[in-house]
Amino acid sequence: MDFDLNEDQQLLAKTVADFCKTRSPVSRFRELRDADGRGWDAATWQQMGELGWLGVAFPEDVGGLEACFIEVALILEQLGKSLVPEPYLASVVLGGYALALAGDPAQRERWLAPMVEGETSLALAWAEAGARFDPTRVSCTATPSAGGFVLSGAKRFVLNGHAADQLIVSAMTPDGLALFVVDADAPKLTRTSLGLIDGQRGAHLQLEGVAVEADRRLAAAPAAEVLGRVLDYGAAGAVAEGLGVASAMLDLTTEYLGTREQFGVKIGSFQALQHRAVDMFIEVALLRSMSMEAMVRADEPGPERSAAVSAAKHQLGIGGQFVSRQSVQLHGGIGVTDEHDIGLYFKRMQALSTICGDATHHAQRYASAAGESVPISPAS
Amino acid sequence: MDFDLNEDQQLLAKTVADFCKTRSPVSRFRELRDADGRGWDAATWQQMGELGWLGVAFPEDVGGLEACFIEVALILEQLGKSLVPEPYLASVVLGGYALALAGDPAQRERWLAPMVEGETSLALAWAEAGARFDPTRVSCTATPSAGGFVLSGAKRFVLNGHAADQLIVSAMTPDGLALFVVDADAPKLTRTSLGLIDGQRGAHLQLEGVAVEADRRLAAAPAAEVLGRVLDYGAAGAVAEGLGVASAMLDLTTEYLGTREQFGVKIGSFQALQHRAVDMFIEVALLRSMSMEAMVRADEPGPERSAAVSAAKHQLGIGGQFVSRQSVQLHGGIGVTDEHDIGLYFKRMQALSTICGDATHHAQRYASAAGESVPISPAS
Amino acid sequence: MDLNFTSDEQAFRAEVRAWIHEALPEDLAVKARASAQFTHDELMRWHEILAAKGWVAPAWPKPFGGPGFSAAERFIFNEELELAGTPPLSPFGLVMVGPLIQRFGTDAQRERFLPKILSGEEVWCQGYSEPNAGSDLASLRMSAEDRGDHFVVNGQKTWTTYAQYADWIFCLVRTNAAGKKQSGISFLLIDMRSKGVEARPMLTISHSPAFCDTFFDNVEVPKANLLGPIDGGWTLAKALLGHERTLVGSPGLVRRWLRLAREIATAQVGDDGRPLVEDPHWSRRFAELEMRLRAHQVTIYRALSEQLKGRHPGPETSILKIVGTDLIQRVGELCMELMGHDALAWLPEPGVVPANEAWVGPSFCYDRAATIYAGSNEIQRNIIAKHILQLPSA
Amino acid sequence: MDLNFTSDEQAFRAEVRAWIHEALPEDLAVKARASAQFTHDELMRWHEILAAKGWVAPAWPKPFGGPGFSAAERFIFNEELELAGTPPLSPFGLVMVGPLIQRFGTDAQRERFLPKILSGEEVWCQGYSEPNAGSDLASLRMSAEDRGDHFVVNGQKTWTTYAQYADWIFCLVRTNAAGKKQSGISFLLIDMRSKGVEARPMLTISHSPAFCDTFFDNVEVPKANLLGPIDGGWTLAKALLGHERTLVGSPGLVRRWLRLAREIATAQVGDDGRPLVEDPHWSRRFAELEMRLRAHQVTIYRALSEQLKGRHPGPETSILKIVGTDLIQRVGELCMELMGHDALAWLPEPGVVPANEAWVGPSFCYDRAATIYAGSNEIQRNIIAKHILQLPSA
Repeated sequence: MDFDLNEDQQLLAKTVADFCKTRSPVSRFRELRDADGRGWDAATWQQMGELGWLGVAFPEDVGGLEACFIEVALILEQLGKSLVPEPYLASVVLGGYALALAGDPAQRERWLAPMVEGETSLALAWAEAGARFDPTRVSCTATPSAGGFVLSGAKRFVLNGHAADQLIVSAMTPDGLALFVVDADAPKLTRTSLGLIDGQRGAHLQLEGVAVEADRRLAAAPAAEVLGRVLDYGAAGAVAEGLGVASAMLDLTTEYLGTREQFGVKIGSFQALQHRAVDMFIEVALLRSMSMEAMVRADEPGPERSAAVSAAKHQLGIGGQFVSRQSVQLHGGIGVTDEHDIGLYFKRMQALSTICGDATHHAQRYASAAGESVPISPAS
Repeated sequence: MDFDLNEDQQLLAKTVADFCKTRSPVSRFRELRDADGRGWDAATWQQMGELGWLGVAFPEDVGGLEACFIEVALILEQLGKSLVPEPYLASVVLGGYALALAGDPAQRERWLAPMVEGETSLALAWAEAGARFDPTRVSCTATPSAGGFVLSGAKRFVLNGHAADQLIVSAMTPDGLALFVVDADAPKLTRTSLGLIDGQRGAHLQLEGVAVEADRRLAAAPAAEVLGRVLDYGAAGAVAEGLGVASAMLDLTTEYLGTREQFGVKIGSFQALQHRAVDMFIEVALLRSMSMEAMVRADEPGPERSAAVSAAKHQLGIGGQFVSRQSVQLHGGIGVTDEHDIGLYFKRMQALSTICGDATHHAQRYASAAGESVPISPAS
Repeated sequence: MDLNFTSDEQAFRAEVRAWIHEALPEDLAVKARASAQFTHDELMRWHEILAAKGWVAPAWPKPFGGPGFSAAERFIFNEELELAGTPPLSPFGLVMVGPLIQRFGTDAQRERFLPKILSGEEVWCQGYSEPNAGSDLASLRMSAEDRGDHFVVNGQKTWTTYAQYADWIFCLVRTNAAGKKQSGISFLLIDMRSKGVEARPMLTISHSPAFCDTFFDNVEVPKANLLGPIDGGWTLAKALLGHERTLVGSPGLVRRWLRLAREIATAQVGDDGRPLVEDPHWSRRFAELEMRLRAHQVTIYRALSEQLKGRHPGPETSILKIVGTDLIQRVGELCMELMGHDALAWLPEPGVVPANEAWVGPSFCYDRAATIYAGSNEIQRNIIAKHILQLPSA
Repeated sequence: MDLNFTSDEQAFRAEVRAWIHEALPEDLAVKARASAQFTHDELMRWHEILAAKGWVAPAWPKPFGGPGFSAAERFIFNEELELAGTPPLSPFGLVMVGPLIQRFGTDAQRERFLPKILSGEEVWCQGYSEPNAGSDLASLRMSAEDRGDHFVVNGQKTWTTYAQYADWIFCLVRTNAAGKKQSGISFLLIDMRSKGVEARPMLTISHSPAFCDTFFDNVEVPKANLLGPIDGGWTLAKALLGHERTLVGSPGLVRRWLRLAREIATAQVGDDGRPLVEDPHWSRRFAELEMRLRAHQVTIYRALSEQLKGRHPGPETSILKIVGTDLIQRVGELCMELMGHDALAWLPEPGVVPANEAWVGPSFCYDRAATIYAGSNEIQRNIIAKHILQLPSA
């Protein structure tokens, strides 16, 4: 029973925190959001690659550091604290793990290695209309053709889909679900860039007979299983980033309570607001516990993983949202302006609680797994 | 749109309130509870009969005053305020309405009239094991025999079942559900007297071939429909009594907050406790609104009635329970002793929120009626 | 007791509903169905239509140009507007300063200001809060110095909603720094085109330019623009605050949002492929909100019943702002949840999400303000604790 | 990071579990399965069994008679007891005053008191709260007057849990009325059989005689019974309060109640005739509570991990009392709801309701105290606001 990070992990967390503080405060996100470009910065992305962050959990043969998901989560927590806009969750966690788990060595070399270096970015196109959060209800089709497949259908809300160099697309083949790597500039692929609620961007995809070669099918492991694992990584990643968001909001709020005056006194001296702040503190503490369990269990193969991830994502959707909404409330009028950062965090929290399944989805998953679920204590 | 009581109703409410204050404060309930008898007092019951309260909504031919359910609810609210132990809800609302709705003139004359006078008391035996809150899932059987029926089966948690002179029992005949009037001392009927959570009493019934004459079957209206209406009266009655309980708890609590000192000041000056008290005040106000709607709609035949009653009973189970639990909490240590009255109210609230269907039952009923439900405004 | 409207009142409701259906231009009706946010121009178009019908100021007495509605009719009229989702008219002239001018103004002020409020020719905004006087309104600092026939005004107002579109602003200003802080406040009417007035729009969390910071730099205001007595503005302010509070408890908005939520739940399918509306979890969620709304609505009808008898609504109506704004937020949260991935969209192009979902995100964000403005719900609880529950002061 | 216990620790858990299964007398095991309330005699029977095994004081150092468990083993041991539902031993000697005597007592005090706490020969109770010193403990008034070789004690203690069964009581008393109210308090050990001591039992809301009011009328207490320095009792009190707080956050109890809730939900059928446990509404309710419990449990493991490294648990562990007691109440409420009509029963005769439901009502009532005792959850929030969030004082 040891919750301590090892020294390398502590150093990593500190390095990322310092980077975010000096190189990517919230103001940078705000500027990029308002600049009407793609919303993030290629040079910063490359720097992240040079620092080893984009491949921290991937094998050496693609330039990775062979650490585990814990390191990924530690990075995401720090990125969440200052709303760093680069597509770490979309490209490293969703796109990257899909390639790492389902790609053969040549495929990983071809598409994962450049992303790890920060040369390219990835996206995972799994969500479809009418499929809610189930990645196996796929209407996109992949019809075998000479030398490959032809993909047809639509994908929605592809995070970083507007900017990614490669899109990993799920589609139904005659022999079941499969994953394909599609270049962003592939003919007959239409990307509609979307503004998202959190000020980041994504895309809807329309595939109208996109031809892909056979070697673009990722088949080193069954696609449905890979998607299940990748979406659990995504959910655990969203929790880690959301933990950063929630703890930043708690800090901003307690600071505000300690400085803002009304009726001649600091508003943080009002007991009702104090107790609200304590309730926020409680939810952040429980979110941290759940995030820690999820980041450790994320690499496990079985039901221990999905139970821990669902419990964590549920706590993000309930506890994290409570923190977020109360933060805005306790900021009063300034909290509902665009110019105060608290609203930016509020919106990121809203997005993160949807990404890879909301609280209702994960509560239902947890409920239907009851009995299988193995809590952390063997004493269940 | 007029929520005012008429003058007679105002006078009635005041009369009952005065009676409770002077003749039946909470201490009387406590004495009767601890006396190990049947828990209520025949002389007081008779007095209620003389005052006209037991027949307030029943026709003149049984000695009633021909008012409506509003008057019944007004009486119950006051009885709830000082935990009057006489079985008004059990005998007048459940037993009395069953007879009034399903009995022919002779049957009402025989069994309802004496109750209206306060000579006897009634009980409704509808609940069975394995039937939750559905009065139509009945395992008790009524087998036709020479001159009548033979009843077999078991009934549970019959309110006032330990003391009633007549029990109105639901049972399944070859031609469907029916109601029978069974004397308390009928052969082959076993009554097991039960202590209930609120310090009142009830009974389980065991019917092992109880013979009843044909004229003990109540058949002036279909039994299932009558039971549906009677349980709605019961639910609306529980809400009215629960409103009395909740408002008494709110009063006790604000009084306590205004007198109890800790840390050198009145604890009611602590803002967190003030806001809690306001939240209690809100729930009581909404409960009052719902109780008013339910008491007006209770006499209506259609879905307007059941929607209003379910919404009210749900508010009792959620809002009323919130008030009850927070009252105990705000009383601190003294709140969890038997010697303080707040705990007696707490337990009555717990019982009332179960009687005639709990919050979950009524939420499901409301949900399944959605679309049919006609809110008070025609603007839905 | 009678919980129904009279048949006359029901006929009036039918008339209003039919008229709105007729009179609301099709492009605005489309936006209304999607609960979209309207532009200032759209509001003013609807203002003119209502004004032409004589219904733009339902609460004004007939002599001032009101339609002569009874209290019940006013209530029904407003409820129908909310249910139809018509553009919400700017309340600052029609609902706030107009009635104050009627009550506290001179004849000259009435003649000068009221007709142009009715016609929409002059749009008003409100200058109350200051950067350090929000919940604690009475500690405001914007000053009006007496210079004989005029005041010279200096200071800053914040949260001046839609000041960028306003012709006039009514302000609480400090005319006397001595004594209790409430007692040196006056109520001034200021022409937004006066020299030295600047309104700087500020984006809200929903990206609409609803608020301004409004600056006053040596602005000259004629004494004729003082409403009510000098140093007596707090009385006017209190009259307004009470009014604002009953406004926000109105359930028509919640009911309309719930209707939208049901539409969304019918179109969205769950993980099991069935429409969400058929899932017991969601139908239970709907039932809970609908029952809460029902309790809120009956409480409002209780207040209305008091009003119809010419009595002051009882203390329980003080809860309406808290309950109503809580409901607005809960139904917005429900819509966001129901939308699944679609909740990620922000001001999407047509076709990205179903049309009725397009405005949910911004409204959800904007409605965080509901529990903050017009006296935050924390302030409301303070007031109830003190004045109704009479709990001891700290 | 490693979220698992070592294989040695897991072996220890298995050993403890097997031993409990073996050692708990059958009549107590029956009550444990029904989460029944145990009598004092039953507690003492279990005390003796544990004492004979050498496991009655898991946290005591070996020299004082403890079993020499590691911190992890202590944790596992307590968790297993909670999960098995064994009679909860009186904590006042074993957990509270025992360790204080070890830390602050003289050798004579240690020899006099510790062995009899271990053996169960002397039962203790706690005299802290007074009628006007509950949450505000330091304002206590019970006085101990110095008479040379002894004190004369006068006053009243309240909430003296199970004082009617106790041989000894430890009390906070005022020995000095001057100065700060915390600084004149001493910690006295008083023989309950002393002349002038009277414990009057008081029924709880669950009808168990758990509390007493305990009166002291010119009680003579030898100076040898002063624990720690004169006027220095507040330090001892604070040491205890911190301890009490971690006690109540323990999740084994919640887990056992949730297990009971599942049993009830399997036996009870819904309006549709199916077992409640198959109804999505209830399985969702279970999932929500189980996930909350999981978050609570992991937070406790985080505190344990700190402890295992010899560090003080971080500030976040201050939330455990709030979260744990909230969970206890929520799972009790769930059980009551699941029981339907059976929730109306109170201390029923056998057969009236299923055996595993018989004790739910009284426990549900009794557990209302969980958020009140040991520093109410409101006081806990005050402490966190001040000491951890460092919010300004009023």
